[in-house]
Amino acid sequence: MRGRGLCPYLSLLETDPLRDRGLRKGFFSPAPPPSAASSRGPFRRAPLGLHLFLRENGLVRPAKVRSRRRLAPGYFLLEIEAPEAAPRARPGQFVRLKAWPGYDPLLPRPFSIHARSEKTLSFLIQERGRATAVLSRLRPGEEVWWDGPLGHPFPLPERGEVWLVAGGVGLAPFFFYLETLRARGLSARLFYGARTRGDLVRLSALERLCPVQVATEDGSRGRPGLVTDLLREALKKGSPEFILACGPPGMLAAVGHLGERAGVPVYLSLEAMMACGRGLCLGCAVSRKGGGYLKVCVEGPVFPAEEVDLDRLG
Amino acid sequence: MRGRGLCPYLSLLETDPLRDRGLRKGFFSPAPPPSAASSRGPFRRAPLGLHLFLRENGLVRPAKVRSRRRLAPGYFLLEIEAPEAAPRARPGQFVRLKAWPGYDPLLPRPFSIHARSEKTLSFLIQERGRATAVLSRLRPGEEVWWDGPLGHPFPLPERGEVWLVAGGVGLAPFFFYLETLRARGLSARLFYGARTRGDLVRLSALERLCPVQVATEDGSRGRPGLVTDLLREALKKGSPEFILACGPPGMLAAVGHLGERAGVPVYLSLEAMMACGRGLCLGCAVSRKGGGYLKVCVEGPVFPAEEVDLDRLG
Amino acid sequence: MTGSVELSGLRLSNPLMLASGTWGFGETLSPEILRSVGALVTKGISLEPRAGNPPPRLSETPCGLLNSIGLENPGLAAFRKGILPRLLRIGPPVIVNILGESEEEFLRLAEGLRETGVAGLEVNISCPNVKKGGLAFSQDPDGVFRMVRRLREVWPGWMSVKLSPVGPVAEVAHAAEEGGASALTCANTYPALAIHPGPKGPYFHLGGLSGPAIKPLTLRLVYELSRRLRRPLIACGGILSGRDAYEYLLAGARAFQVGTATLLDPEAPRRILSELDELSRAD
Amino acid sequence: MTGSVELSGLRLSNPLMLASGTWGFGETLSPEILRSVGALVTKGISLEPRAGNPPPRLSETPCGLLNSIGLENPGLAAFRKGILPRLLRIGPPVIVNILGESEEEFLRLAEGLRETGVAGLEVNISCPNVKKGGLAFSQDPDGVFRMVRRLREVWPGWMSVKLSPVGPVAEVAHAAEEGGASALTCANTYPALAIHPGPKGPYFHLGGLSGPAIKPLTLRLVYELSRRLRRPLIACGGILSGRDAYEYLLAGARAFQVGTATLLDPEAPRRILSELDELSRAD
Ligand SMILES: Cc1cc2nc3c(=O)[nH]c(=O)nc-3n(C[C@H](O)[C@H](O)[C@H](O)COP(=O)(O)OP(=O)(O)OC[C@H]3O[C@@H](n4cnc5c(N)ncnc54)[C@H](O)[C@@H]3O)c2cc1C
Ligand SMILES: Cc1cc2nc3c(=O)[nH]c(=O)nc-3n(C[C@H](O)[C@H](O)[C@H](O)COP(=O)(O)OP(=O)(O)OC[C@H]3O[C@@H](n4cnc5c(N)ncnc54)[C@H](O)[C@@H]3O)c2cc1C
Ligand SMILES: Cc1cc2nc3c(=O)[nH]c(=O)nc-3n(C[C@H](O)[C@H](O)[C@H](O)COP(=O)(O)O)c2cc1C
Ligand SMILES: Cc1cc2nc3c(=O)[nH]c(=O)nc-3n(C[C@H](O)[C@H](O)[C@H](O)COP(=O)(O)O)c2cc1C
Ligand code: FES
Ligand code: FES
Repeated sequence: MRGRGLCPYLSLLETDPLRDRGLRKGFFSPAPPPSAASSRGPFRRAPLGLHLFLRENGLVRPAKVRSRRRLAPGYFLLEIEAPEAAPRARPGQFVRLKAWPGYDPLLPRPFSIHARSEKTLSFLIQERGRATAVLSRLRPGEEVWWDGPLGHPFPLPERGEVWLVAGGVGLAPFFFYLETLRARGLSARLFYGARTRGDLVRLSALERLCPVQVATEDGSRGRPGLVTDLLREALKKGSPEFILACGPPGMLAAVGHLGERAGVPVYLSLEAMMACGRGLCLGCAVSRKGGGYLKVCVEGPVFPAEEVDLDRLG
Repeated sequence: MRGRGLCPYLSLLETDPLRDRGLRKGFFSPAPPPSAASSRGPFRRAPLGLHLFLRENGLVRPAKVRSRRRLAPGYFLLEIEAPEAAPRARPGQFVRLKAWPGYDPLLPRPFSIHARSEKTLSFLIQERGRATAVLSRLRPGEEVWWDGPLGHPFPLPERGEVWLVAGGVGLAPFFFYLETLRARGLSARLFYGARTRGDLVRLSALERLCPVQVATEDGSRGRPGLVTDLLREALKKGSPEFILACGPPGMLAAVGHLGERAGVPVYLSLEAMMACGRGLCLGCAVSRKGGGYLKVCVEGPVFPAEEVDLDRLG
Repeated sequence: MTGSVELSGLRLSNPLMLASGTWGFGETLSPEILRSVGALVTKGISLEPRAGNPPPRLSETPCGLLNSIGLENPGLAAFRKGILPRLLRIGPPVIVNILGESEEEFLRLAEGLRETGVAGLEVNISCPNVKKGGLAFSQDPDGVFRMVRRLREVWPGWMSVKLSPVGPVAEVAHAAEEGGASALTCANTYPALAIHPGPKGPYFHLGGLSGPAIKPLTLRLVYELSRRLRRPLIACGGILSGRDAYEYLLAGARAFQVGTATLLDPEAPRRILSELDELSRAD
Repeated sequence: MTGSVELSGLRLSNPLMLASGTWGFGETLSPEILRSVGALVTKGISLEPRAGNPPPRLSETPCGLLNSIGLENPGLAAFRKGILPRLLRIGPPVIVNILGESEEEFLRLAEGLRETGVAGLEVNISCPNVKKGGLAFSQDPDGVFRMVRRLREVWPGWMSVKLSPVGPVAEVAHAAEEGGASALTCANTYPALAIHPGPKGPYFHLGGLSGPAIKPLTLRLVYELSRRLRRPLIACGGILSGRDAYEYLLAGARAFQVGTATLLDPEAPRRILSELDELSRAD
C-alpha cells in the first residue's frame, strides 16, 4: 500500500467527467456562422462580428457613479458615467462591474444594460449576494470599474411585433430594448412575471413603452401564476414575429418549448458564471442541443432557443 | 537523482532559522510578573492582570462611525460608537478595526486609542495602505467592526512629570494620555517630531494640555532635526520621572539609549504585525534583551526600554 | 450537525475543535466560548521549550495569513505542570498536539502525557526529522507508519495524526491509518512565501499559509481522502463560517477545526457553531 | 526588468507571457496588447478536438478562481490550419501548449507542430496518463524523464515543461530538466473543490485553482526550485500586478506568465508591464 508506485494515486487533478462518460471527443464550438442562424429568423449579429466589435468597443474604465436609486426592496437602479460606452451600447448587451477594492470578491459581475443616456449606462440590479450588496450602497461620485459593452445585442424584428417574456430581474435588458424599438417605430408586447408584487419594478415606465401583462405566483398582482401561462394564452390568439425571453432557467425552457409548439421563433437571453466576459476563459458554457457547448458571453447572451439544450439549462 | 529516497527533499516546510543558528532551545516568555517590572519604576498593570482584563473587557462589536474628520493631508480622525468599550479604555491601549466586507484585506488593523468620550472612541490614523484608505473614506453611520480595548495601558507617574516623545503618527495615543494626566493633576511635556510641518497634527489641542516642543527634519516648523535632539537638550537641563516614547523603531531605540545614559526610566510603545491582538497567535514578537521574545499585544504594547533589544527593533 | 460526534471512541459534544496554535492557552478568550467547543487542541508541545522564530512572524496575503511562529511553546515540563491542569478544568476534551524532531522525541512526549487526563494526542508530523537529514516526517510514509506503530505501544489512547497538505499526502494518510491512528487531521498550513520591501532590501518571509485562501485546496484533500480512508477525518483549513464547516462535513469530514478564524474574531467559534446549527435546521 | 530576457536560447522582448487558456486566441483582446507581450502561450492543444466539461465550469473562491474548463480546444488539425497562422502574424513568439493522455500523443503533437514557425512548446503534464491507469504525468518523475527525452528526439527546439504544483514537484522538475527541457513553467493550477447549494442538493465543483490566493504557494515553489535547478524558471500563479511579477523575479524566475489577471481585466498585461517598469526604475 505504501510506496509510490503501488498506491493508486489520488486524482488530485482536474477531473474530466466527460471523459468518464465517454464524451470527451467532441468538437470545439466556434461562433456559429451568421448564415446558419439567420435561416431561422432575422438574428443579426454586429456587422463585423462580435470579436472585432469587442476589440473596438469593449472598453475598460474606472468611472464614477452618477446615481443609485432604490426601486423596491431588494432592487435598485445604478447609473454610471460611461461616455465612451454609452453611444456604442446596444440592447441585450451587458457590462461587467466591480466597485470594491481588493480581491474578495474576485470577479467583476455582469449586468445587462437597462437604459442609457448620452453619457451614462444604467443597470437594474437585484440584491443577491456580496457584490450586489456593495453596489446597492454606492453613492454618486464613488468609483466603479466597468468593462463593456459586451455580448451580442438582441435581434430586432423586420417589421412585425416582438413579444417579450420577462421573469423577475430578467426584465432588466428589456427597458433599453423597448426604447430602441420605439425609436424605430417597431412594436412589442411585454409579459412580465415575478414571485410577488414587490418583485415587479418599473411598471409605469414600461407601460408607457408597450402593452404590459403581469403575473405573480402568489396572485398579489396581475394574473395568479407563471408568466408562461400568460404567454400560452396569448399564443392561442395570435403570434409575434418572434419571442424574446429573459429570466430564470426554468422559465426560459418553458418559453422555448411553447414557441416550438406554436411554430414561433424564440430567442433566449442566457446567464452563466463569467470570469472574463469576452471569450478568453471558455468558462461560460451552456449545453448546446445536439452536444457541445455555447459560450454565453461571446456567442450570446442571446441565442435561438433551438440551439440550446433546454433541459440542461440549470 | 530521481526516486524519492535518493533526492534530498526540498524544504517545502516552515523553516526555523533559530534552529539553524543553534538558538532553538530558548524559553517560553510568559508575561513578566508585576514585581519584576515595578522594581524599575511604577509600571502598573491592570489590577487583575491583562488576561482577565481582556476576558472581561476585550469586546468585539459591529458599530457605527460617528465622525471622520480630515486633519491634514494623509491624516484623519475617526470616531466610532463604542459605549461598551469607552468607559473601560485606558491610554496606551489599542483597538482593532475592520471596516470592509470580505477577506481582502484579511486582518483587522490595530490603532491606538487617541481620545474617548462617554460613548465613543477616537483614532488618529495615517493613510498608509489599503485598509487605512478604506477607513479614510468612511462616513457617519457606516459600519465598522471593532475589538478592544486591548493591550496594557501606559504607566502613570507617581507624582513627578512625564516626558512624552512622539515621532510622526506615534503621537496618536498621547492625546488620551495627556487628558488623563490632566484630570489627575499630573504634569507632562511633549516632544513631537515629524518629517515636515504637514505631518504635525493637533498642535493647538495639545498645547492646551501641556508644553509642546516640535521638531521637523526639514526645518519647516520648530527645530530643524530629529525629536531626539530636542530630548537630548532637555535632558541636559532636567529630567522627568520617566520618559514615554511612541514612534518609528529608530526613534524608539535612540530614546532608549538616551534615557539609559541619563539614568531616566524609559517606556516604549512598540508596534508589530498582529493577527489576533490578544495573545493567541504569538505572532507579534519583538526581540527581548538577553534573548527570547516579547509579545507586543499582551505583554505590551508599552515596555520598559531595558527589556527590549533596541538594536533589533526593526 | 452541531450535536455530539464520535471519532473512534472519542466523544465530542459537537464537531468544532479549536486548532493548535490559534487560541493561546485560552487566557484571553471568553470562558463561555472555551467551554462550548467540542475539543481543545493545544499549541504544539515539544520536549524542550522553544523560543520560536525571530520577527517578523506574520504576513498578510490575499485572503490568507502566513505565519512563521516557529512552534514557540513552554516545553513538556512547564506545560504539564503549569498549564495542563487549568486546561483540563475548562470542560471540553483536551487533545495535546505534540511535535518532535525524531521518533524518540515523539515517544517521550507521549510517555510524558500518560495519565494526565488528556483525551488524546494530535501528532504534528510537519516537522523535519533530524535523523533523516531533515526530511520532514510528513514526506516519509514509511517513517510515519513506523512511528505511529511505536507510538501506539506507549499511547494506547486516542491519537490523531495531523497531515501536511503537501507531498505524498495520500500515502502518508494511509501509513498513519495502518500504523494505528484513531483519526487524521487534514490539514496543517501550506508552505508559502511572502516578499516584503525592507530597509536592507527585500525580505523573504517563509512560513505556513492558513485562512480562507486555502479552503478550496484542503476541502479537495478532505474530499479525496475521506473516500479512501477508514478512519474519521478532522478537517482543518480556512473555516471561517458555519457554511465553510458544513462544506467540509459534506466533503466527508466527521469533525473540524477552527484556527485563523479565532485570531481574527475571538467570537468565531461560537458564531460558527451557531451558523452551522442554523444551516442544519434549514436542511 | 521589463527588457529583453533570454531563456535557453529563446529571446523575448520582455519577461511577460500570456498563460495558456487565459487569452482565448486573442480575438477579443486589443492587438496592441497582444503585440506587446514577451510571448504568447496558447490554449492547450490536443490531437483531437475536445468539447470540454459540462457547466458549471467556474467557481469563485476567496481571492481565487476555480475552473474546470476541461481543456476544451479545437484539436491539432484545426489549430494548425485555422488559428496558428493568425497567431504567428501577431508578433511575439508563439509557444504552443500541448496536452496528451499518453507519451505517444505528446510525441505526435510535437511532430505535428514541426516547421510551423512556433517558437517552442509548453508541455502540460497535468494530465492523466491512460497508459498508467490514470496516474498523472505530473506525479511520475520517471515517466516525465522518459517522455521529455523522447520528445527531444522529435522536437529539438525550445520546450518548457509545465509543472503541476502538487505531488513530487522537485523530482518531476529535476526529471524534466535531465530529460532535456529548455525551461520549466512553475506552475499550473492547484487541485481544488468548491461546494455550491443546488436545486438537486449540494453540487461538488472539482477543478483547478488560480488567482491571488495561490501566489504565496507558487512563489514558495519558485523560490525553492530556482535554487536547485539549472534551467530557467517561468513563474505562473497569481500575478496580478507589477509588484507580484517583481516578487517572482526576486524569487528566481527568469520570466513570468499572467493568466487570471487578463480574465479579470483585459488591460492587465499592459498594466503589469508598466507597473513592473516603474518598480525597476524605483530600485
Ligand atoms: C449576462 C448576464 C446579465 C445579467 N444581468 C443582470 C441584471 O441586469 N440585473 C441583475 O440583477 N443581475 C444580472 N445578472 C446576474 C448577476 O450577475 C448576479 O446576480 C450577480 O453576479 C450576483 O453577485 P453577488 O455577489 O451579489 O452574488 P453571489 O452570492 O456572489 O452570487 C449569486 C449568483 O450570482 C451569479 N454570479 C455570481 N458571480 C457571477 C459572475 N461573475 N458571472 C455570472 N454570474 C455570477 C451566480 O449564479 C451566483 O450563484 C446577469 C448575469 C449575466 C451572466
Ligand atoms: C499597537 C499598534 C498601534 C497602532 N496605532 C496606530 C495609530 O494610532 N495610528 C496609525 O495611523 N497607525 C497605528 N498603527 C499602525 C497601523 O496599524 C498601520 O499603519 C495599519 O495597519 C496600516 O494598514 P494599511 O492596510 O493601511 O497598510 P498596509 O499596506 O497593509 O500595511 C503597511 C504597514 O502597516 C503595518 N500593518 C499592516 N497590517 C497590520 C496589522 N494587522 N497589525 C499590525 N501592523 C500592521 C505593517 O507594518 C505594514 O507593513 C498601530 C500599530 C500597532 C501595532
Ligand atoms: C499562528 C498559528 C500558529 C499555529 N501553530 C500550530 C502548531 O503549533 N501546531 C500545529 O500543528 N499547527 C499549528 N497551526 C496550524 C493550525 O492549527 C491550522 O492547521 C492551520 O492554521 C489551518 O487552519 P485555519 O485555516 O483554520 O487557520 C498554527 C496556525 C497559526 C495561524
Ligand atoms: C480558464 C483557465 C483555463 C486554463 N487553461 C489551461 C490550459 O489549457 N493549459 C494549461 O497548461 N494551463 C491552463 N490554465 C492554467 C493557467 O495557464 C495558469 O497556469 C494558472 O491559471 C495560474 O496562473 P494565474 O494565477 O495567473 O491564473 C488555465 C487557467 C484558467 C483560469
Ligand atoms: S466568461 Fe470567459 S469565455 Fe465567457
Ligand atoms: S497579535 Fe496575536 S499574540 Fe499578539
